[in-house]
Amino acid sequence: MQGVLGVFHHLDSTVSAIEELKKKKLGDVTVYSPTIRHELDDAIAGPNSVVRRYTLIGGLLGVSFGYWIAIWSSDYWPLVTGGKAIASWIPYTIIGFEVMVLVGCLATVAGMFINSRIPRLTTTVGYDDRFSAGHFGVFIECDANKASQAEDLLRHAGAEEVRREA
Amino acid sequence: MTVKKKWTVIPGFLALAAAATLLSAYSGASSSQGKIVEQPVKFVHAPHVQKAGMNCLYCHSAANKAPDPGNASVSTCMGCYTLVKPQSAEIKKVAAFYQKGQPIPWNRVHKVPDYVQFPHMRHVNAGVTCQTCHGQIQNQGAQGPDTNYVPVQQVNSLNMGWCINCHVQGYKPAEGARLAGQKVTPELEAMPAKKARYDCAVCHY
Amino acid sequence: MASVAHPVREGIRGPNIASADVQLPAVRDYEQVDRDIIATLGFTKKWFIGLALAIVAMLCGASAWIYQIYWGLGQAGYEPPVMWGNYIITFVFWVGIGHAGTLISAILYLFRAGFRTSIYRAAEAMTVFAVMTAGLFPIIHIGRPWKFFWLIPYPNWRLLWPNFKSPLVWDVFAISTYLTISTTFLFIGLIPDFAVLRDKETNPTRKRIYSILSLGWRNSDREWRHFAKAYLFLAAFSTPLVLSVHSVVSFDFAMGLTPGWHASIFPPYFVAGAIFSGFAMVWTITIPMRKWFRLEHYITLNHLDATAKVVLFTSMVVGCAYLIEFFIAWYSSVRPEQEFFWNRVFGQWWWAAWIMLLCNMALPMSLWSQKLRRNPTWLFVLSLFINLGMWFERFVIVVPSLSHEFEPWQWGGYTPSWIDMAFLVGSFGWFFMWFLLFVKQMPVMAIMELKEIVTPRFKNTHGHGGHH
Amino acid sequence: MSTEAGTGVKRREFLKILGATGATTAVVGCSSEKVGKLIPYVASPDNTVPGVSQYYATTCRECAAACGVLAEVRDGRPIKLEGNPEHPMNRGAICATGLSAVQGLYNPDRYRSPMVREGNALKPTTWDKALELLAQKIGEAKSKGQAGNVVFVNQHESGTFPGFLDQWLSANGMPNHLSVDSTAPVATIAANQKAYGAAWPQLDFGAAKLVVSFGADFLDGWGHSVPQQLDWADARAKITDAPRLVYVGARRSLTGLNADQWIPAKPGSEMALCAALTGAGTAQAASDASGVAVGTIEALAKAIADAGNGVMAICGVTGSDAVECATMVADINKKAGSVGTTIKPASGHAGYAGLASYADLAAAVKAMDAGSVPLAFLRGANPAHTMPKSAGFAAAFAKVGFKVAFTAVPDETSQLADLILPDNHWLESWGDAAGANGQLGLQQPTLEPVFDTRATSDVLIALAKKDQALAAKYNVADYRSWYISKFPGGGSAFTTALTKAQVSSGPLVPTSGRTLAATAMPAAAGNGDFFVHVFPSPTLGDGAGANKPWLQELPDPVSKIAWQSWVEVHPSTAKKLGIKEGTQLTIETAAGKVTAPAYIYMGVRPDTVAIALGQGHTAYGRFAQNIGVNAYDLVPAGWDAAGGLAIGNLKAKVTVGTDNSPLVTTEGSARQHGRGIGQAMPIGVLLGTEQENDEHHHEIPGLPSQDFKKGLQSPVAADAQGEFANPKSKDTGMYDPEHSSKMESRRWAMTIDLARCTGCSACVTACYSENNIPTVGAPYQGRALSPTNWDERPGANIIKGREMAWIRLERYYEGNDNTENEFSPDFDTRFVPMMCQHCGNAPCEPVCPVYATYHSPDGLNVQVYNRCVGTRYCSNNCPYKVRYFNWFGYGEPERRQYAWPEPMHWSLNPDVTVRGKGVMEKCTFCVQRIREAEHRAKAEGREVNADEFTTACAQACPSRAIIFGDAADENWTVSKLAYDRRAYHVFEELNAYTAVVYLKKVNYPAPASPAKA
Repeated sequence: MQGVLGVFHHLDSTVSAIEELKKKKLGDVTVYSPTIRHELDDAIAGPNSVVRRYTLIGGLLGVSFGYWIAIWSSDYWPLVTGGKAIASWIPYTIIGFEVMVLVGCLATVAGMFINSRIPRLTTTVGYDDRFSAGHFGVFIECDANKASQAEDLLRHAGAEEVRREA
Repeated sequence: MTVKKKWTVIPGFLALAAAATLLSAYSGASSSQGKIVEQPVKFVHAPHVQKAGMNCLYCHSAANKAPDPGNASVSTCMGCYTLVKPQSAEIKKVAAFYQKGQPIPWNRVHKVPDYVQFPHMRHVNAGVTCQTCHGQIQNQGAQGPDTNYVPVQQVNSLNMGWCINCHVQGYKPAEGARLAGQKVTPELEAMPAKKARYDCAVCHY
Repeated sequence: MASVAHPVREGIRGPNIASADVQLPAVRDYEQVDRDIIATLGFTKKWFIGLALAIVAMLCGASAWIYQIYWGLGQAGYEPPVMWGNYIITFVFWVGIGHAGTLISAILYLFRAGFRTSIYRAAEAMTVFAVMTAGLFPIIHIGRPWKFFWLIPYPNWRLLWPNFKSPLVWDVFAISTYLTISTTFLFIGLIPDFAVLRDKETNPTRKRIYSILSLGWRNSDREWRHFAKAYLFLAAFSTPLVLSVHSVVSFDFAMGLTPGWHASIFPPYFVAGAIFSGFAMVWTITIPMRKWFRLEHYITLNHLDATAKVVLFTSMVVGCAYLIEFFIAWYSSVRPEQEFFWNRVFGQWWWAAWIMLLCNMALPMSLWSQKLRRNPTWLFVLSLFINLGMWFERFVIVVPSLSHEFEPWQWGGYTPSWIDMAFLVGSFGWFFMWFLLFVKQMPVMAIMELKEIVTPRFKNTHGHGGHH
Repeated sequence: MSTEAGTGVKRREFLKILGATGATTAVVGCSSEKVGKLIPYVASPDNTVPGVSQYYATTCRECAAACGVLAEVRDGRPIKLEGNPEHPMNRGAICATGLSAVQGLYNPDRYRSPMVREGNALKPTTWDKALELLAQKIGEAKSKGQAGNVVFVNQHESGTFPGFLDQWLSANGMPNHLSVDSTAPVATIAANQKAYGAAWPQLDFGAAKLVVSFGADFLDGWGHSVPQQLDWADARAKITDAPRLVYVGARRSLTGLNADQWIPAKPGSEMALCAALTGAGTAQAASDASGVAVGTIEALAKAIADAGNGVMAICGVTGSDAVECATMVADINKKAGSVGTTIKPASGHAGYAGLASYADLAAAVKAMDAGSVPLAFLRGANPAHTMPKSAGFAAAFAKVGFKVAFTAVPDETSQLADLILPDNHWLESWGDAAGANGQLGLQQPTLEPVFDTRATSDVLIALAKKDQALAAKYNVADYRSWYISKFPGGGSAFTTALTKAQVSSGPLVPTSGRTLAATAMPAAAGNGDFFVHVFPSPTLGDGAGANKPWLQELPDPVSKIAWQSWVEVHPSTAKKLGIKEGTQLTIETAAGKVTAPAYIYMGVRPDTVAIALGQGHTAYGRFAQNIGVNAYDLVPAGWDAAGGLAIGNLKAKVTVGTDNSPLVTTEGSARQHGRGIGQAMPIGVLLGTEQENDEHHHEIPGLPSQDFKKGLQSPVAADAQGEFANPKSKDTGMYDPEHSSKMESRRWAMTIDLARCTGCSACVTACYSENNIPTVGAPYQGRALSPTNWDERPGANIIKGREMAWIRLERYYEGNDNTENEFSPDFDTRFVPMMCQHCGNAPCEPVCPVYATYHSPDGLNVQVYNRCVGTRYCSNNCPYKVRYFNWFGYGEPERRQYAWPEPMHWSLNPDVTVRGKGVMEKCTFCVQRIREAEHRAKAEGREVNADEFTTACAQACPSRAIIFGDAADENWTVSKLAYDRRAYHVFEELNAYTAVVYLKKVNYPAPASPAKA
């Protein structure tokens, strides 16, 4: 995977670089930032995260399993306690709820991991230690011939440093 | 990419471990199924049952009237063995006990925990064959005490699930007869499974 | 001619992780955040001594446990009919502590309370360790701890399952879920910070460890996008979870017909109490921490002031609950109930009840004064009183109720034994052992979230007045 | 495995033991001919079945009553005693003392072999050596011509043995033996002899209208408790024309608490009262002497007059004038003409025949002191403990040439002996005892001797054989063959008689008569501003019971104190002295002083302090050692005209100690706080002459109703409420009435009639015996106060409220709320036996996380020990507080708290799991008996018959207050009683639909209230 990486020190210049690149359509853009900034979100205008679907499905699975295990096991060996219903759904709601939360959360985490492709051992190409500190990064995935164009653009936008990644 | 795979196996391991735990828990790994105990006298059931055609109740006389089946007294043994091959090594041992007026210290093979009340007579009188729980005891020591002798062993797990299964699903007379090596008549086959109580306080108190 | 985002449009696009209503004027830029936080990590002599003490305390609890398992629960101070004692009291105490963390990280997050940013990491860690501590006590307290797993539904050869109608089984589910989720929540928040440490770390071993923990995080836009969403849903799940967990704990009592327990007010009453005690413990931890780690400009007096208001509020909720209990007892005209509540304040255990009322109702009223709300020393002292008071609240709920039940012939007393005390000490040792280990290995504040409320660099600052 | 619940002791461990000792090998198959000799009550030995109980009829020798008992023998060893239902006297009932006999049999401290003194210590020896030594000593005594000075002191017993013994003694030229019983009411016996010509006439409560008891505690120790209690309870159960009881005495004993009126007369003033009642004196004089209002005395006189020949006046007074007093009391009966109606000399009890008085014993001691006694025998009796210090027994005994003890357990006296020839326990020996109506109770061994002991009778025969002169006379194998040779009808008749252990005959050899007469020797009355009332403990007697943990653990029926001595002080006195419960009080009389914690009791006169005998042993085994004080130390050596020890009417100084020791009591609050646990109904209401005083309306919160009764129709109360568990659930399993097991058709239930219950607590001990309940009060069973230091106070666990009694007797007081300030004798006592109520809607069940407790289809609230993890939530949620937790490994031999030190664990019931540490336990309605009955029915191909079996408590109950059965089947008695007008549920408002129905106590107006006069 090859492309061009621009390292920025200023938020606004990063934003303008991204908007430029989107106009030019030089290739997939990856933006690195030490934290979340809406300015960047706006500029990237990426698709909505699909993690919520994982959450929904996980939650539904959880709640149904919770109720099921409680009711099934009560009827499996019926024992009356305190003259209460052998399978009494009201208290079992608590089980259902807790299991829903449990499975729902774990599914959410799974969704996040899968979609953001972690865990991974290497930070792969185009990453720079400074991005976790104070700098922003813009990486364009493109071949050699488009590269120079990208470099100019990044420099013009105010990148402190521009380099090719091979 | 290969690196990524390396990380994804970890959940796999966890899943395996969990499965193993559940399996062992479910299989009743804690039971003493298959236990074999050496006995002070190399007793052989087969000759008594098959050759001599003795009924189980001849020695385990209380099996049909008491919780505890009881065991033949030495005098009962000697009743026959003063006449029948008194020279055999094992019989000599029995005789020795008889002289000393001591009981034979049999080692217990089938043992349910002390918090389990197991009334033999209820089972025997309900027609459950001895073999249903004790395995094909009638064949034990078929070749006598000297040739490839195997002492009495615990054939079934005797754990709670095993008991309950029969109490709930019911005891099939045909099945019991087959184990006992009896003729399985169509009537037997026709018989419905005999269900029993499975309330906790039937066995635990 | 570069266009920048306009603050007015933020609302549409959903929240930042933290909104910026509590500013950190003393923090200039991203790099400073990294420097300050990483500065807290290095080991010190003081720290080693603290850890050693904690471990000693923990061991005294551990040995007490071995002793008790060998001889039986009789070694503890139980005095029938008081069948529950120190262990359950301490259990509820720690579960309560465990509530502030998730409240701060989840509920305040949904409420966009900015003051959470600086304290939530420490609070969340506290939660995890408090629940780890609490989780031990139900096992310690049962007669045959080695059979504890029977409360967990798993297929077994006995064909037996737990009784899902029993509040104790609800506990098992609530506590284990809560522990799992709060741990996950803590870890997810830590991932980007681990990335920071990974990139800053020079020692190869530590670098290796951090890079494993950071799961290869690289601050890319796609990662941030899913991160934000996942964080939002985790918060959304944790919020009802927090409320449910202490409600379930309160069911242990409310479901019983013991006078003093059998009350529908218990769930809200317990939740409020939990938050109350949790925030107190947050003070107990963060106030020394901000001093020793020189983090005064991160946890500012504004932060303390804000938390103080929460404490004041919950204190009033709890106090209200106390009074309502007495009203209901009178109103019910059930004699055992009435006699019991009379006994609670004027009987055998009057002193416990009054300690509770003093520490949880009276002292916190001092927080009406802004002067005191902004006085760290006072808050620290107060937090100790509240911790004490909340332990006694649980004492007052558990012991007097059981000792004064329906059957007068079986009325009795209760005196904890040396074993009980060993366990109490041990629980603190266990808790602080983990917390001390935490503060020196992991950032005690969310670096990534602090950066959110720190202004980034702009080339041309027009339209960004007021940031500096 | 032994960490598992319920496996503290392996249920079948005794197999091993017996295999080892070979005591009896029946259990492993070979029937030993010793066992073969036994004559079974139910089955004959040739069809002995392993694991099935056999019942051997024998006769209880724990007191002079000699009740018929059945020893439940399992696999060759007795595990429990039960009353013999076919015995005319106790009719199947048995008392706590009788039940505890097995703990005497299996007592770990018993002498395990003969012992001989070497220097200061007693060393084990062999029987041959021991007998040789004794024969030689006897020879010496004879040769020196001192045989006439030999003393033989025997614990009083009736029957053939005393005669046999005297024959043996005279054959050896020795004087008759002294048959002593320190608790026997000697004065009364003497007076009865004179007045009625019978030592102990039958007391026919059924015929009585008014019973006036002058300190005669006929329910707790005076005479023959069990038969008297049976008659009393039956008479009172007539409700409408039940006999009324007036109790006269300085302390309200258990009998007093059962009385309708208590007249608290000063100690020693009973004479004056009787005088007034018989007309020999004026009411005024009596009033002055006794401190009882003239009006009351007159009212009593009138009540007696009204009762006509329905009067029964009985006397248990002790003191130097006891005989005169008892005679006067007899005059009351004579005057009323009630002799023959309420007092029946014709059908008297022969148990006291040949009784020697204290004076006789004192004379013997004198002789010893003079050094003229070459040889002294002691058997059972323990004068070193039961004689006042001032009698100087120990010193005198030391001067005896050679001291022989046939005693089976080490006690203060046998410790002083030179030779110990341990006797068999009565469950190990042959014998008989005289009963009522010329009946002779037979006694047979129920197992091989546990230790290397021999029956004294056999020893005497063996000794005789060593003497040429006597050999011919005693030409028999042993006592048994001697006995059969004398038995009318011989061996075969004997064999048949044994099946019932009853034969109408006198002792086979007449007991040498003895007249109870002496010149009264008044004791030094002493001075001080308090009277001290010393009384035999209802549970421990004079101390003989103190080495049996069951009796130590059984709370005193009145004070509810166990494992301790206490001093009873009236609340107003306590206020004056400024003391709390537990404050150490020192009582000092002319004879000596004792110190014990105070128990504040409104049933004792303000000018009197009371203390029980029985404790204070210095050498009586691990369960009696160093517990409490010996109240005999307070008693000066003086006696009445019958020679009985005068322990009444003593003056004492009381000094308040500084320290305070907690009472070992099972009592929480003695007041019901209006919670309607023990409810009562005035007789007037039952008769309709009086409006319902709606006591329970204000007692029970919530409206009282009989709604609970439909809860008794079916096992699961939810049924009763018409909403069976879960309609949607396909499988309701065994709760389905259609289920093949038909378990759902039963509802085991119980009724407890508080009008019958006297609070004697026999049910409690019966439960201990049946259900392997551990005793937890022994000094070695405490907890650690620090890693190194254990709490070794007696009853340490009970101070912590950790007693395990599945059934407990609650004793609540009603009335007398101002008792700290003014003394009033009028208060009502409610005895409530409280055990698991087996609720239809049990609060304990749903809170258990593992279904260790749940509701069985036949209506039991089941506790599954091996499933219990010990959360104790069930106990917290139980309104009746009847669940008990195993705080320690009471059932685990390797723990110091082990409750059955070898060989005591032989008495464990194999049908009941022994609980390990960390599990909850409670009353099971004797589920093992339910199952056993079902097994029996099944084997005989029938249903369980109505009233076919019952629980251990109901079986033992000497007042027949407890009835158990199937409430869903109208053929059972219980299902009728449950609908009695007096029926109620405890805490009915909690809607638990309990299976235990209480019948209200019936309150009668005071027979002699001045108003009526």
